[in-house]
Amino acid sequence: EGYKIGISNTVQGNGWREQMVCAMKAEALASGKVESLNIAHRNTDAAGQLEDIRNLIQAGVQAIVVNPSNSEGINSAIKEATDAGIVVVAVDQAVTEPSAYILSNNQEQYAYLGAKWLFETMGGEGAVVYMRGAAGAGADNDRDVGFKRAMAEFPNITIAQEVFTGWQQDQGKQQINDIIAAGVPFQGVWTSGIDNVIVDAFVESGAPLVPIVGADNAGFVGQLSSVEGLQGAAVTNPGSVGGAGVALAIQILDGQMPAEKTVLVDPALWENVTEEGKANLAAAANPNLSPEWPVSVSIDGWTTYTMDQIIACKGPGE
Amino acid sequence: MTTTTTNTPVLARLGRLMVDTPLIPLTLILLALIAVLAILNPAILSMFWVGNTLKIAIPLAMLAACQTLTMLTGGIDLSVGTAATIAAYVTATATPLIGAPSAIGIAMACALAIGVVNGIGIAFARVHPLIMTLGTGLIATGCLLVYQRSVISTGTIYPEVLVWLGTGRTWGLPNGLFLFIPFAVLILWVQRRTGFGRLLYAIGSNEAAARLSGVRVWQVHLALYSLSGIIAGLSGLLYLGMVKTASLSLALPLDLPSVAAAVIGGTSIFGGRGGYGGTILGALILTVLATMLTLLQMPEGGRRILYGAIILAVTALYIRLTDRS
Amino acid sequence: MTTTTTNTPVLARLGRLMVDTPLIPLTLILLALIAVLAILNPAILSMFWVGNTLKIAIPLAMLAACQTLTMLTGGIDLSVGTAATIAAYVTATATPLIGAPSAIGIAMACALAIGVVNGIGIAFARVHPLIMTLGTGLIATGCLLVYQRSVISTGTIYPEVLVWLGTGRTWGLPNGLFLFIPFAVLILWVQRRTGFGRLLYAIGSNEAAARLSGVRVWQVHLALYSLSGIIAGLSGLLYLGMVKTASLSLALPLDLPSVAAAVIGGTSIFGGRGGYGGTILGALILTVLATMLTLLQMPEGGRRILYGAIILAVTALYIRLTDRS
Amino acid sequence: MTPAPASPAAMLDARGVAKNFGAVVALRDASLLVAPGQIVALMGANGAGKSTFVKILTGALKPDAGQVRIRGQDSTVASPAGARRSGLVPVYQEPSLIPDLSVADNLRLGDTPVDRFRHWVSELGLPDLRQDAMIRSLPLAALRIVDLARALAVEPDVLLLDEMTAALPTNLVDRVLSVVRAQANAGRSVIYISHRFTEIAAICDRATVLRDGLTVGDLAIEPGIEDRIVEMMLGAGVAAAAATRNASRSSSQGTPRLKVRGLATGTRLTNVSLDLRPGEVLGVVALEGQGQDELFDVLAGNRRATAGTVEVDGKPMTFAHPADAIAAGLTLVPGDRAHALLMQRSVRENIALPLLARFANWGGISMREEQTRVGAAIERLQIDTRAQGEVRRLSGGNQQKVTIARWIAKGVQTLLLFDPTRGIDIRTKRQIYALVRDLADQGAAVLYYTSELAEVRLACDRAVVIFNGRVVDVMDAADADEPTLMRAAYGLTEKTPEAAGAVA
Ligand SMILES: Nc1ncnc2c1ncn2[C@@H]1O[C@H](COP(=O)(O)OP(=O)(O)OP(=O)(O)O)[C@@H](O)[C@H]1O
Ligand SMILES: Nc1ncnc2c1ncn2[C@@H]1O[C@H](COP(=O)(O)OP(=O)(O)OP(=O)(O)O)[C@@H](O)[C@H]1O
Ligand SMILES: [Mg+2]
Ligand SMILES: [Mg+2]
Repeated sequence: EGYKIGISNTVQGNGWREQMVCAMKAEALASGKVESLNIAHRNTDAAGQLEDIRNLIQAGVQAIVVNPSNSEGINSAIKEATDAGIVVVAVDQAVTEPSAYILSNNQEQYAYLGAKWLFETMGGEGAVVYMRGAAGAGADNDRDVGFKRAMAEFPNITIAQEVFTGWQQDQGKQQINDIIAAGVPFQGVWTSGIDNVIVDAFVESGAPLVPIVGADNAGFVGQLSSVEGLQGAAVTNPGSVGGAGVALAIQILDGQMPAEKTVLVDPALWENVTEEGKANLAAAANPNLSPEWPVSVSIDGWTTYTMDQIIACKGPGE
Repeated sequence: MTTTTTNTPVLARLGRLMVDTPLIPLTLILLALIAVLAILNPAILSMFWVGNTLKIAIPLAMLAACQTLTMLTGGIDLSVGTAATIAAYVTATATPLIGAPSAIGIAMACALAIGVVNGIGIAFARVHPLIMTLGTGLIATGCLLVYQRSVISTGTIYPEVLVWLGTGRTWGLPNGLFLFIPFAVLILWVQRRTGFGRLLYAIGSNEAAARLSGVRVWQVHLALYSLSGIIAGLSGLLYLGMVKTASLSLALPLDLPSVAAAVIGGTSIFGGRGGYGGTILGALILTVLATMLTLLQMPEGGRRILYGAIILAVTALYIRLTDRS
Repeated sequence: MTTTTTNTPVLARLGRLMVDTPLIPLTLILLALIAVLAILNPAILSMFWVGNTLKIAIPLAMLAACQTLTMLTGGIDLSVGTAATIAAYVTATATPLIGAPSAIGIAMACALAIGVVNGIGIAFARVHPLIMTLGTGLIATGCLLVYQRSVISTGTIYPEVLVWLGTGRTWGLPNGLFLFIPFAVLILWVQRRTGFGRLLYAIGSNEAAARLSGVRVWQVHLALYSLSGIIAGLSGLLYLGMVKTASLSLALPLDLPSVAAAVIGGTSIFGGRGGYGGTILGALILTVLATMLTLLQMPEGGRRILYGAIILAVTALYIRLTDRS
Repeated sequence: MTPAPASPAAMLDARGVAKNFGAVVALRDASLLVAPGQIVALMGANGAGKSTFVKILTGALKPDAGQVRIRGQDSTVASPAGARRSGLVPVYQEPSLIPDLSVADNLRLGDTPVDRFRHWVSELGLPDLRQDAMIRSLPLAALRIVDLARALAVEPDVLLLDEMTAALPTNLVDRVLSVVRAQANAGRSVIYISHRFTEIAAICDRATVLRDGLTVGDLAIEPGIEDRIVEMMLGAGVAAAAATRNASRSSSQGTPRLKVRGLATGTRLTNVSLDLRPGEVLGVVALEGQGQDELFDVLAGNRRATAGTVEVDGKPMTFAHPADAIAAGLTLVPGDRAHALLMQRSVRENIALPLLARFANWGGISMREEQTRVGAAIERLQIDTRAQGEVRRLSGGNQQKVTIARWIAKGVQTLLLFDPTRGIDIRTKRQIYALVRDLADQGAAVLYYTSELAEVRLACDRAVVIFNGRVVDVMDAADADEPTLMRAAYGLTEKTPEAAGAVA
């Protein structure tokens, strides 16, 4: 007789989110304490997520792990759930409803860490191409705060070009191609996770490589060790926070309350300049993963599943 | 007897020129945009930039061929983005399992299947193309999601020929032209010099009249939407080689621009008028426009405003110049 | 002399019935869906469920009114989702600064402005409504992004009256009906019993003839798209009260379903035929369908496949039954 | 030309009106003078500019030059609504009713007084027209009557009728003529356009003749004036080419090309039998709505028969699609050319359309061969190709010729002509009679429905008369004078079905 846990996610068909869901399933399976997962996994907005959460409440789950589409939009449903005694854990992004637990990647730190490394590698001066995510998205706003904090520490760094990739690979590639073709001078590129296509664009166009900071997506991590002359760094943004969220929910159901309602997972940075960084990269690289999956498939201290379990992407009873 | 003054206003004369040779004003618009670009950043006009622009415009121009052909009959095909995405995704994920040739074969079969279903719904069930293609697009996306769950861990490989076509260059120009130039010549020939092409115009201008002349309209619809599916699949393969990412939404963002390219190129959404020559120019205009907005350092909001405004302005100008009287 | 056999096939007779009273078959389809639901889960048919379904269907039905009215003239309005989103976003973010009444006023003015721009482009520049409304939608989204950057820190408040309308219940039924019932009556009256309504049919059915009868088509287009903007704004406010979230993409996912609701309800995308009664049923059918797919615990892929397939099947069935003259 | 004398009594006085459509000069210098109580015929060959003139007078088109005075006042009529306020009400050549609205809603749209409309509709011969009937369900003739009644109900000072009668059967034409005459007698003015001299002679007071956009004459209607008008319309020399009556030589032996027995469909066509032989032109005469539309539709594969048989060259056939009929050699020129033409495509594409219809012909087109064939057809029908880029820019008569030319280019075996001279000027009519005769001489068979009874003797060998969905009489063209045809068309001389069926 295990727990019955509900999952709600509102973006589908994106490697990062797929990994998140697989991590949730794998963690539920690996913990051995979960009887069934009830997964609402579709492309929708706050309104649809409200409906999904209410359906989960009706289905009688004991905990809900949710990647909120929006920081306020689903508060009413979360309140209904916690009022009914259900444990709610928001992963990846925060919600403002105080009764929910939050376990998320520290997006501000993510941007700060990468930008700082980039600016240092550039020698503290020069122009940088700043390739953001989707305009208006919460994570993008948080990352912008971190990026600007790093900028403030390096007064001689300027922004050569600021663009929104919309987290779309093709759009990002077209933009960097335009920038290269236009002859805008720049000495570094910071991208919000659209990374391997950027490296591709440099290689294909024959333009001289500059330092590039991206996320720990499998494709980019591979490039960091294989592309000749590329200096770069991958900042971890594990989709496996989903697994951590499930682990947190199980802990709470087991009666172990965390000290804080909000737990931030801090990112790590793996660069390919120092030996230590190279070793980190080599350890993380995994040719079995889809290039869009983050390679950091687990989070120390939280997740307990094996690599094979997350790749298999099977939950309890599947 | 009064003499009619024969000095017609300049605008009207320009209009007549455009009706006769619609490619001229489009070329002028394109050159004007390039001139603006050159003023903004004189360094830009390099061979590299030209090749790059062509490369980006090719998949768009190919998808816009689907819109041009279907719009000639008064239809539209909003499932092309999905068909292209499916072809790309299936190729990338099936290649590790069964090798590139078979994977490409299966991918093209999927794209064709979408076209055939569209054709059947439009030809026999007489569902409006807008609804039909949106519906099959939805269904096909669903199938892709189901498929994706089953291949999640197989990894992806991009067949070399596609990568060569998508990213390689020869004498500074993208290899994609080796696919696109024969393709464009073929489409132009089909549209202007074949019975099938004529029938597209005929159905778009008066379906009842075409029927009375002995045209079996369903045959044309079935062939047309199947062709559209094949073209979309092909564009998807090329796009895969270009972007080297198998995402579930790869070519979806091209759906609306492909319609816009055809409309800007002078093809009427009501059917019966237009052609692929204009569409190619339309695709180039949109691509150059996107570059320009990137270079202008616009924030995202301003970009969208300008992009929308320029598309509307070009369309309105074109209508104004060609449609008076 | 042979006697013509008068026993027409059942399907044809049913067809004639449907042409005369198109609401009957739609009601039957709706009841059939509810019956399927009841079989899947007998517990579901509660007053609560009815109220909930109505509540979800209302914003969709309101946006579908925009599609119905514009489709009667052979047009379409794909900017309604954007207009609704902007109205909602502006209301939520401006209320803390200037109070609810002024905020709502400004929000409705924005929605109206989108409609007026659509109207001008369609009436004077003669841009096709599909292109025009997509274009203004893009521009308006851009403006919203610019606006969002400037109000980022003021926080959001949802005016109480909207929350009451959006989430409250009276005798088990959603308060939204207090807005929707007068609205629906008004639209039905406009469409059937006013000169303006008749002009919509006239323009959709034969614009040239309408012009020759002295109708100033531009006036109708201008009024129509402005009205459509206002309705969209109103739906956005209601939706805001329902969802209590000011997101930048709040009502965008309703764009295509609103078209689907009108089409399923029997309004022709070619203009001249249909009406709002059918659209309301179409919106209910779509809502019940969505509930059903959720209850079935379908994975997302399966959901989309079923959703698309059912919409196409209903449309094709309806065409088959009504169009065989 | 001599300017018309300025007359203070003139109701309408238009001078020096000019209009260009791009390179096409529709009107060069057109003038027209109408006094109160007068009916003025506006005459001219196809493409002379009559319709354009009417559209300018009623504000549907803007002239490039010219001056229009109404009741002696300078006036600029800017829109159809403005024209109506000035008392000018047109009935355009294309029905201007909204197909998806009922009759009553169409009336409301134009603020037409309903009572007077009802009065006029029954006066014009359609007393049982339902106000809630959808326009799209009404036949073309009824639409013309509704159009006219709508105009009359406004009680206009000047009524402009552009080929109002071209699609009407004879009985309705008579009603229209007497109503129009009565209007003039009540002091109103009428501008009347028609290609039929009998109508002009019956009711008009004067005729203004247009040639190539130029007013070339203004004369009083009197007996014997016809030849002068024709000469003015066409230019000297052409008028002399009178129609040559063909010798009737229908052969009754051999297999008929087309053998129809007991054909029925819908409610109108109940039982038609007829034989059509190679080399024969068989006229079909019927009042409005007697089943002739359905007969032609069934034979062209555009509609299915519910009873009866069709044999082509002795082989029984059923047609599920027009393509089947065309494959069997049956080709239709429909009554409504809007159903036949690709209005926004070129003359060439319109004529070549049937050549490309079959799947086997979807491949490359041999442009040279197409040009030869199309050119020959254009030549044969003398189509005015000044505006050939888009068929919609041709005058009505020239559009009609395109619908026939298409089948000439394809080659005909059996031609189904439904009122092919609708709206065609006198010269072209004669050309078409000659053409039909030529085709028959070369072995084609022609079924020729006409709403203009006089045509039977000019174009046909035999005629069948249809009434109430069945053949009620068959006669030799030589015997088919108008009174005889009229009586038969009303069913007054009905032979027993067997007798009629057997001889047909
Ligand atoms: N919209 C247009 N664009 C171009 N040319 C036109 C247009 N309308 C009419 N024309 C041309 O103007 C000339 C006169 O046309 P109009 O219809 O007035 O002739 P008409 O005397 O009424 O002829 P018909 O008896 O055949 O109807 C024709 O040559 C026609 O091709
Ligand atoms: N689409 C149509 N198909 C068949 N008949 C039509 C059609 N439209 C109008 N008619 C009828 O044919 C007549 C002739 O129309 P047309 O356009 O030829 O007029 P016109 O231009 O004044 O004359 P003409 O063609 O002799 O120059 C009109 O009076 C009308 O009743
Ligand atoms: Mg005319
Ligand atoms: Mg004419």
